[in-house]
Amino acid sequence: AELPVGVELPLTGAMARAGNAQLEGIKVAADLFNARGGANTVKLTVIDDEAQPAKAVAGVEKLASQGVLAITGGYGSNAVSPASEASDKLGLVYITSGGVDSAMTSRGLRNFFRIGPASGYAKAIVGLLGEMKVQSVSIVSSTKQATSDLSGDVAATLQKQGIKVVQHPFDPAMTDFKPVINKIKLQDKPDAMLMIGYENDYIGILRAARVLKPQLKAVVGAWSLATPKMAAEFGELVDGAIGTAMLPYPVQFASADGKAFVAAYQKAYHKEPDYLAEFAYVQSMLLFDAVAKAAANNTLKSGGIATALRAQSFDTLIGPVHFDARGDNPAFLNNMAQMQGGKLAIVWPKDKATGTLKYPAVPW
Amino acid sequence: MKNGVIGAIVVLVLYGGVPLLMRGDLYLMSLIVASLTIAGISLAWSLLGNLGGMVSFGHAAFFGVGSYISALLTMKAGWPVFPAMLAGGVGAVVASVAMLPALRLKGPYFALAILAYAQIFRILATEWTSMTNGPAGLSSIPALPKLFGFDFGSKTGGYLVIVTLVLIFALVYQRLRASDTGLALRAMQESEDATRVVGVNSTALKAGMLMLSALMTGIVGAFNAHVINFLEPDYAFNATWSVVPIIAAIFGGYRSIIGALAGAVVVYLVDQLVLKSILPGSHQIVLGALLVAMIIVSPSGLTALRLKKRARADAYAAS
Amino acid sequence: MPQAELELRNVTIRFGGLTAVNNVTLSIGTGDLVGLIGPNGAGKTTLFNAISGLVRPTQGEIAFEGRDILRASLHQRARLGLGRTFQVPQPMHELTVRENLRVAQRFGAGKIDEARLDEILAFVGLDTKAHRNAATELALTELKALEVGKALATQPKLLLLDEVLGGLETASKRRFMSMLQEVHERYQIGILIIEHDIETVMNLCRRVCVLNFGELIADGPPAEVFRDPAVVKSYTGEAIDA
Amino acid sequence: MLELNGVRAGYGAINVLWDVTMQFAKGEVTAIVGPNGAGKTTLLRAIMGLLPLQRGQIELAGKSLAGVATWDMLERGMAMVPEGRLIFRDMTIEENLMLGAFPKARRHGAKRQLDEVYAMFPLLKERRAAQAGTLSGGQAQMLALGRGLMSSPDVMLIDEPSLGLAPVMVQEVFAILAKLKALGRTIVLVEQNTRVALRLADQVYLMQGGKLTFAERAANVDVEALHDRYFAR
Amino acid sequence: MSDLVLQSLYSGVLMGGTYALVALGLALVFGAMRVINLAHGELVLLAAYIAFTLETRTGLNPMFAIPCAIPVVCACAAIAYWLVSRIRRDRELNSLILTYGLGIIGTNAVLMIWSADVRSTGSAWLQDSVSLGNVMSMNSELLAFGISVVLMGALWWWLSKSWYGRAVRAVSSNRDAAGLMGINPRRIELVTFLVAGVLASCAGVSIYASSAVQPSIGEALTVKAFIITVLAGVGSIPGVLLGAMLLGIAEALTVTLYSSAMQELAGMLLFLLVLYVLPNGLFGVARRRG
Ligand SMILES: Nc1ncnc2c1ncn2[C@@H]1O[C@H](COP(=O)(O)OP(=O)(O)OP(=O)(O)O)[C@@H](O)[C@H]1O
Ligand SMILES: Nc1ncnc2c1ncn2[C@@H]1O[C@H](COP(=O)(O)OP(=O)(O)OP(=O)(O)O)[C@@H](O)[C@H]1O
Ligand SMILES: [Mg+2]
Ligand SMILES: [Mg+2]
Repeated sequence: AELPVGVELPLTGAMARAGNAQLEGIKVAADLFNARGGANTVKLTVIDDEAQPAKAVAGVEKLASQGVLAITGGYGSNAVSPASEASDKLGLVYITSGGVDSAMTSRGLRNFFRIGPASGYAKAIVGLLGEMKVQSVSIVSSTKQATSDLSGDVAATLQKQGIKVVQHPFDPAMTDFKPVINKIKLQDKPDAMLMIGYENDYIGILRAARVLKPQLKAVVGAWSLATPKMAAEFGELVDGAIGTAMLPYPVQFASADGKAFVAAYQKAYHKEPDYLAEFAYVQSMLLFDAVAKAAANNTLKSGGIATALRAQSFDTLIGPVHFDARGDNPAFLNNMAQMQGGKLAIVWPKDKATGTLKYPAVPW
Repeated sequence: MKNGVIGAIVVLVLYGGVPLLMRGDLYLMSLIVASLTIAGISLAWSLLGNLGGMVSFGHAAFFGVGSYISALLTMKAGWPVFPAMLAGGVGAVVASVAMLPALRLKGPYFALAILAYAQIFRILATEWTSMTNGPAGLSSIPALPKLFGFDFGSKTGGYLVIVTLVLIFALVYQRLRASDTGLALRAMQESEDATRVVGVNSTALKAGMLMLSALMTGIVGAFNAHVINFLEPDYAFNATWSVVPIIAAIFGGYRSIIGALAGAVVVYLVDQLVLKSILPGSHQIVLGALLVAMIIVSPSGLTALRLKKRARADAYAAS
Repeated sequence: MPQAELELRNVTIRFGGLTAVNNVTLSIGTGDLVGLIGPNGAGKTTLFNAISGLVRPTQGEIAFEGRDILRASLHQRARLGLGRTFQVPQPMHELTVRENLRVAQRFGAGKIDEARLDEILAFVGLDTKAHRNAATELALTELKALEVGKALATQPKLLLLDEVLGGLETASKRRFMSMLQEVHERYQIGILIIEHDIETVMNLCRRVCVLNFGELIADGPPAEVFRDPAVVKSYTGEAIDA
Repeated sequence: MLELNGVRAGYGAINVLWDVTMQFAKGEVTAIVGPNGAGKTTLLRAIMGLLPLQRGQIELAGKSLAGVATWDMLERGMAMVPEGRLIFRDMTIEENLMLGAFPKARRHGAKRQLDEVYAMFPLLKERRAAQAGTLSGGQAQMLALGRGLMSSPDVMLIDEPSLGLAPVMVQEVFAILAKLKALGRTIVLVEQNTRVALRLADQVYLMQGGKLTFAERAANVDVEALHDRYFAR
Repeated sequence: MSDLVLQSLYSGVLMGGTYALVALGLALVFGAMRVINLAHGELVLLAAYIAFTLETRTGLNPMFAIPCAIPVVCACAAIAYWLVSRIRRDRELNSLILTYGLGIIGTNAVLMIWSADVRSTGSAWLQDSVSLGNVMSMNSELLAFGISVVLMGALWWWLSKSWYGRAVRAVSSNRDAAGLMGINPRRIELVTFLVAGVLASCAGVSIYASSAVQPSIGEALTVKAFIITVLAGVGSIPGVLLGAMLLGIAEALTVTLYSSAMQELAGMLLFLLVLYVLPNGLFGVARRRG
């Protein structure tokens, strides 16, 4: 049978880039799932939430009225939070990788699942910094929701380990980072600088650092830094910087599943997949399997999908996924990758490493 | 008499027809609620612009303050939702008191000053983490309650609440505009000194308009918080709350009450239902082009198109 | 001597380095009809502005009916009974002629009296243009008439008229003057009028004050004032006999 | 020089001028008088192209002015000193005056012309750097007049130059107009102060209710008789 | 003064130079027509993306893109003017909405042509640091600052000393009277828009060279420019420079002395403060009343 599944993502507006990347991953997942030739296939219904909460809620309701069995997608917590709540009210499973903060899973929603919580990023960053044995860190982080959440997490953990931390939250509208970097250079004098923001922020920060040349041993960032795109477009500016990354570049997967994903993605879009597509792919595959299972058990309308998701742990492209009672995936752990001459080498954790960490190393 | 009958029919359709027709379609209903939310702000904005002569770019300030106060009162102080919504409106009025010095600014100066306040409030909401939970925002804000056995938290319930609010706003606006105070307000815009030397306390009148507009916007903001059940500074003080109502009001004709209302509903629904399905990636371009065309073809808005045609016909008849 | 309605004591008004009004002391009694003349730029309009509250004097005191009004705002002074016109007419935009008067009456006098509105309209000769847009559809002299109408509608005790008769043809001017005489006498409204036409001033006023370079250089009956050599030199250019 | 033929014009639905035909001879001063609201200002505005003509035509030195924009009138040697205070309030007095000589052909003589205007109105010179918006009513009137003189136009349309001027200044202004006349300029003068206007004028037109009702050489006109005509119809 | 504060002042001043460059075109049009061109930021953005295309295609230093950007941006500005000039009533308000619509079109057009990615120059020289005593900056910033000051001087001369510039101000002061002076208001206004287009071109290229661009920044640029214009007072060029510097310095100092999260707040507070003390902006003049 054809099982309808809803997709809700920001395809236009401020988050359009991420939204479209995720949509690609979801489509690849659907294609691969349908190609398996099982008893069931999935049919996607896509809706654009324009990164606006009201439209996200309306979107979920529209999907529900069109009879979808579950929803995958959601990017940015201002849309994910209300949309998942609406979805929960309607009794639809909502699975996402686009909302990372910890409060999201403590709302007592029965039908909410998330594969990549912020804790996985925090653990990776802290782990790497620990391995570098840094004594002091300055954190430059955007005051946006996800970034400030992650920055708070990391700072608390580092401080517990006795590492000196100075935080510099900045408004997302900021463009000139020289005053911040200057403070880091002259006041903080840390071993490493940790940047938690988005692409444009990283460019601005690294530009300013290149001018002022603070004495650092490492420059570390969170999401959207260690990506093929950044390496290709800003090569010299980001070289040596380290960021969270699920995938090395060029992409290499050991598993068959991973190889199939990359092949299908390249075939469809003629480029290398990034981590956004990968997350979306993983979450959607999990969902499709669960939907198919519930359909087989005839429990589609009686909470069978959620049960199927909670039932076991899965081995996925992003590592083991095991949903707890709140729908979170505490086992999630990200990797850290370093930009090395236009390539991305996974340098942490050891067992996943595809290259060796250059340290100390800064882009200037 | 005739107006009375039309009014009665409109009320009947709004309260009976729409909810009955749309009962099954949650999606359409939530779009209608969202569009009426915009309509509420639109009315408040055009009241300030039309009667007070003050064009504001920062109604998001009132919207955000109203929504946060109401959400926090229900979540932290355990207030019931409806009184909290009213308190949200009052809170917006208090916020508008901080803006009173801006009243002596004119035109774009005033518009920008209010925008500055919206930004300031947004940053305060971001930084005052202990109160507002900072950028993480508030989720699971209580929905509208069940009262007298009716669930206002349902889509239809929410619809009835916002329709009532908007109708009340329109009525207040209409009454005010038809009064002598309305005349004085209209006169004040271009000729403030001339109006003051005949005894009009323009400062007080303007302050009154600002506060009234803030009250309306704050209440609508509070309503929205309890419908979306989620708030964060970026969302509550988002520029969309300032801009879309303006577009809507201008689109429909901000000199008229119906214009502000109809503009909001039409712009929002046409954009979401028609444009988005025809041109998913570029519906905003069409919206922009529509705005431009509207200003050039009928600068007094959609509702004026019909009137203008009639006036032209009269002119021919006379010659 | 009647109690002074308006008292100016040592009023000085400066704009940067320019002294527009210099140490003027002046009192207008209840129900006086006084002419204020002087060369261009002498400070007449500025003095009006100070009395009605548009300009804050650099120095000096202004009292109306015995009360200090320096702190009172524009609208408060209007409600106290100070009505004024603007030399450059300032109609209330967006409103019709009648609505202009209506607003003035409602907020200046405190209540609407439709009959009186019509009376004023006829008085100033705008009854046929009552429904015109005041700001865009009137000729200059009509705008000046509207200025007077608005001031009258506030039911003033003292009227400050700034060149309202300028540009009027002789007959209209006569009609306007007799109208002013009438309001003055019938309602006991004091009038302080700025006017450049000497004939008009002589016919209308029993007292004339002359400003020159901001200073009050003469104050008395027209016949006397216009013979004053200082006035002749700075203002009229030739001696004028009553 | 300037000829109006059956001109009908007004403001949208309100028509003011009803088929006005007039001639203004070269080098003469023509006074246009009439009661308030007769349409004198409207007539000047129509000549300058500020109002569209419903009917009729206007010719300058034999050439039709139809379709000529207001801003091109100056190039053709025609300037207007408007009634009321159409000055540039946010600019200095000197800038206001210089703008009077904006058309390219007039620019080179501007500095000299400026000195002449300053000589006529020393007060303007004294305040040359002040914002025009701070001037008193009468001072603004002088500025408008001075600005009109800056382009040394062949034909000058002047609307109520004496309005708001003190008696001494009125005498000065009319002395200036007399000087212009002596220079051979064509002047169309709208003036309420009939007595003074008649002393200067060569030709008189009386307008009433938007129509031309009386035309006569100035020498043959008696002021009192003219005033009586205002009401006799 | 500590190095910290000194560097921050220096950065603030340089930032102010860029702000001023963006604000100049907006201020010019506002001063001349009382029209706030809400699509100005998009014009700047367009120029920046033209520089991007040129750099990636030819590898030339992006500064050379200025002459290529000018015709395109000016053509867009001319279209904007043509539309604005067709507004018949209530121009002040309606032009706001109209140009806002143009801004939406602009942002989305840029988005469709160039995608949502962050773009910035790859030229190493532009990004290299230069030091001036103890303070440092990028080459591109100094260059942008220089361009900004030169353009500002030229514009100031043009507006206050040239016949044409005087005419621009005359039209802004009293459109009817300007016509009587032999000035064709429409032509003047068109020229104003074109000059604003030239300014936007320079601003866009400078921004591309000294920081990063994204389609969404158009609106933010407009708002900053708008704030500076208001700070300056109607049509004042020195005001634009001073306002932009004040804003740049206030932002930089807030970051240095207090917290980087408060940077935007500082700008807004400064803005309100100036307006409340000087309701007509830094260089605006009060009008005579009565
Ligand atoms: N706001 C102001 N700033 C600077 N100067 C001013 C201001 N207001 C008035 N002045 C100056 O003060 C002087 C007096 O002006 P005022 O308008 O009072 O003259 P007036 O006597 O009414 O002249 P008129 O008969 O021409 O109307 C003038 O020189 C004028 O330029
Ligand atoms: N903008 C306008 N719209 C409509 N009607 C107008 C307008 N301006 C003037 N009028 C009308 O046109 C008629 C002629 O006005 P105009 O200004 O030409 O008179 P005038 O002869 O110059 O009188 P005055 O002596 O008062 O200056 C008047 O009845 C006036 O009401
Ligand atoms: Mg005066
Ligand atoms: Mg006239």
